[in-house]
Amino acid sequence: MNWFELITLHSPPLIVAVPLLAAFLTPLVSKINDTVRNLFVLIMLSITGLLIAILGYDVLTNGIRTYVFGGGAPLPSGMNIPVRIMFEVDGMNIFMVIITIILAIVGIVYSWSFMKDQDGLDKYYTIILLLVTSMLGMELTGDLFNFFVFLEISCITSCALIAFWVHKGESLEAAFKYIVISSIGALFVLFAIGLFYAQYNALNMATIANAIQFGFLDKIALVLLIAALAMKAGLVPMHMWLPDAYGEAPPSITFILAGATLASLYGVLRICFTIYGNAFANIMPVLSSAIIEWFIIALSLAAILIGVIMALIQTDFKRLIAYAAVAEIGYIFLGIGVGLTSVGVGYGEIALKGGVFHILNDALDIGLLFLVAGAIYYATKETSLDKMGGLARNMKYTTVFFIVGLLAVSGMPPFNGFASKLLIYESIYQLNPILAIVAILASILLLAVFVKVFYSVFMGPALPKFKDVKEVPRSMLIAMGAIVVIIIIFGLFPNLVIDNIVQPAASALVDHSSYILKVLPGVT
Amino acid sequence: MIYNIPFIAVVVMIFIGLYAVLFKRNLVKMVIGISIIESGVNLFLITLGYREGGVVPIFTSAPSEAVKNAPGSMVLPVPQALTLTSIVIGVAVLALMLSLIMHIYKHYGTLDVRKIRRLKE
Amino acid sequence: MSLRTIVAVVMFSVLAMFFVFTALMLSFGAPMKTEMDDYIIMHTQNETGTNSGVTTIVFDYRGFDTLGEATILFAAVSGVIMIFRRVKK
Amino acid sequence: MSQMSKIVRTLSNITFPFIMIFGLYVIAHGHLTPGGGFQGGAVAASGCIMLLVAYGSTWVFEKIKVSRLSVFESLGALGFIGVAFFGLIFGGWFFNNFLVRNGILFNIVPKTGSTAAEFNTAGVLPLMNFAVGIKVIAGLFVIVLVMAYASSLKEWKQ
Repeated sequence: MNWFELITLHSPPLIVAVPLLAAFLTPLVSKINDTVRNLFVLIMLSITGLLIAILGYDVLTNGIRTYVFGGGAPLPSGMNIPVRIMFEVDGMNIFMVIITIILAIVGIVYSWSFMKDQDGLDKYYTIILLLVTSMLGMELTGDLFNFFVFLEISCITSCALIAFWVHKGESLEAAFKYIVISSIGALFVLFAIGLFYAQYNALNMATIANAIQFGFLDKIALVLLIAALAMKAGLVPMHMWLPDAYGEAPPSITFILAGATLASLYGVLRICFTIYGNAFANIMPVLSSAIIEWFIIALSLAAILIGVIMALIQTDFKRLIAYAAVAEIGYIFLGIGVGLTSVGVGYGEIALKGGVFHILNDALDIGLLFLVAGAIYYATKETSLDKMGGLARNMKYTTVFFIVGLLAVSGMPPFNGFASKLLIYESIYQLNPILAIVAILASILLLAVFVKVFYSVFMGPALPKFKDVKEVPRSMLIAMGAIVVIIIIFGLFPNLVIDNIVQPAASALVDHSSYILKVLPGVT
Repeated sequence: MIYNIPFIAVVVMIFIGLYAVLFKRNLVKMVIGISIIESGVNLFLITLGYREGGVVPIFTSAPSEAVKNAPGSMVLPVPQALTLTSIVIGVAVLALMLSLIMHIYKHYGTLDVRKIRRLKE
Repeated sequence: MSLRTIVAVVMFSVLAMFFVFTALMLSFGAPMKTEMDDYIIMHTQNETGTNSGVTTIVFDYRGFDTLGEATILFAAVSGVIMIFRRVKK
Repeated sequence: MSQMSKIVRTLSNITFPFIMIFGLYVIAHGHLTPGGGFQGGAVAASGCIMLLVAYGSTWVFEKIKVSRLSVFESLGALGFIGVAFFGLIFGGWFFNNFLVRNGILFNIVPKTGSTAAEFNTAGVLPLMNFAVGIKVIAGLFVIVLVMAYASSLKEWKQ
């Protein structure tokens, strides 16, 4: 066994363990000085990125890979249930992990300049590393209780980071709201895990997916899990915390926090498609499955409309973008809901592909807008739209970045948002044309919202108080520029992304039986 | 029915906690509610692992009767481990929530939810 | 009665129904399946050399969970220290 | 918080060693009896917090640096993840129990069935217990210390 195979074999735990080790070391390293600490964090995250690349290459070429903690075969001899904790990595996990690491590295680079004058920075970087660890753990694990533990880590760390500006009452309030909602949600998840444990005596996802009977207790568990995770993902009836938290956190945090939201969304996907995949496909009567799917579609349309309409009336820059994020999450769920209605049928597959692709695009587009909002806050110390104007004269690069973000988020052609939204429109039009029209109109409204923002922030007469506003420092420009480059590449060559990472992710979601077979060989 | 009393206690605890979270206006009472829900869930996990007449799954000077009939004579160990994890998580969440409450009180001078709602919908 | 109260009451009663049914469907003292736990009880001594079944799970079979748990405590301590730091206004 | 009366301080002085010894006992015998790193750490931390209550947070805060305790916590966490990495290096898998049967320490495997308490068993578990114990003592103490000290400051009084 050469060293490359060895690294590939051990990469799943190392992807989680390396940032965790870095987080434990950061309080010690930051005693040296600030530059060393920043470089240390960046290098550790780059090592993680490298490991993810290695693992991703392996998974995309050789199929699903498992890792058993503590060693040995997945199943002890003579048993049908894995006893040890297991990581199980398929195309979907790889897809989510790639998104997370991009967000993390860019967020860290952005933080260098943005957070320079703040104090308490060693704890800030420690907690960011813990948040990244928790997201990676949630996205790689194959064990439900392990998923819950990482969910709680992400809940605590995001709450602490939202409250980073403790001198502002609003950020404390947002953090409290967030932690109340997400800790209750996490307790529901734990209760549901208890229900699974009581029935099947297993905590492994593949084992539960294989054994699931879809009895009454399973239905309760499904409702609790979906409610709790959709709450953390910010789907509409439970989206109230999202604008507060996104709006009040430091923008560099919001950027990474979007990744935590998407990790919860991944949890919803894994539960719907894998754990309950067998039940939805074989056991459940057609009528009640259609109810669930139409419920998801209705909720996602409501999310799109509420997000866009609330974004129209906001006056605070970051809250406005947060409502746009609510709408974008609606688009993701729209694709997934249409995909659920017709698993395997032509347009269902396209819709699922579009929904999965839109996860990536949502992270990049909304993230870019938050970074621009942060840059403007850095330069002017102002977030209210009414008090800004004429900034295009002083901040040329930021203006260009904002235009790119604006066009990408509203699904305009040469950018990546168009590629995924087109897939969603195309498939939903075959399901029901009216829904497609609503979705397209909402997207156009979103464009209108951001064009309004563009005029009020960047255009117009130069305000005297912004006369000596300068362009933001280089590290922030590099971070935003990197995202812009990725957006343009994805927009110009969408097939490159779709064929290489989106298609494996979507087919891994649909194909729940090979997920089960990898852990439990010989089960049909 | 009568044997299900532990589960009913779980449900009652979760209700009391949810009532406190949803209807109380005081932040500290909301936190107490979350703690009660958490204790209810922990009790649920522990209750799932009970086997009638079982002893602790520890072999250090265990009664010989229990060892002879193992594993049927010992309670299930996994829920106990899960509960241990969940308790520590609860402590961490509680610490963070209480420190947030201290800061909120410092800023607003009150703990009433209706008075501190500065964020608009 | 504000809108918030009505929504809260509805949510509360729906959840209440769920949990009551759950409580009535489970049976106390007789777990439905015990395969994994039986394996652990029978193999804790010769696989890990530990006498205590619970410690075996906490640190060996499910050691990674415990790492996450330690991480949570670490995160809470970091968070509390960060929140109570002295802020330059 | 200010100091409490002399009676309280004397009593807590007397009971403090016993609480600490009991906590350390629970940590050390985690693999033999009910208990372990978390439980013993919580007991020992409550002993420290008793001193905090008796002597007042201001006094304790001057004696013990929070940053030093926080370093201890980091070290505990590092020890724990370090043992896991040693499992990867020596045992071939992350979190492998590499000491059991063929290590130098804690390598005895007890007979199956009811046995006496043999301390030298269980592989890496006692090491992890100690690491977690240090971590929990430092962590819980820091949380309570910081909160108590902050609430005793003047700027917090209305």
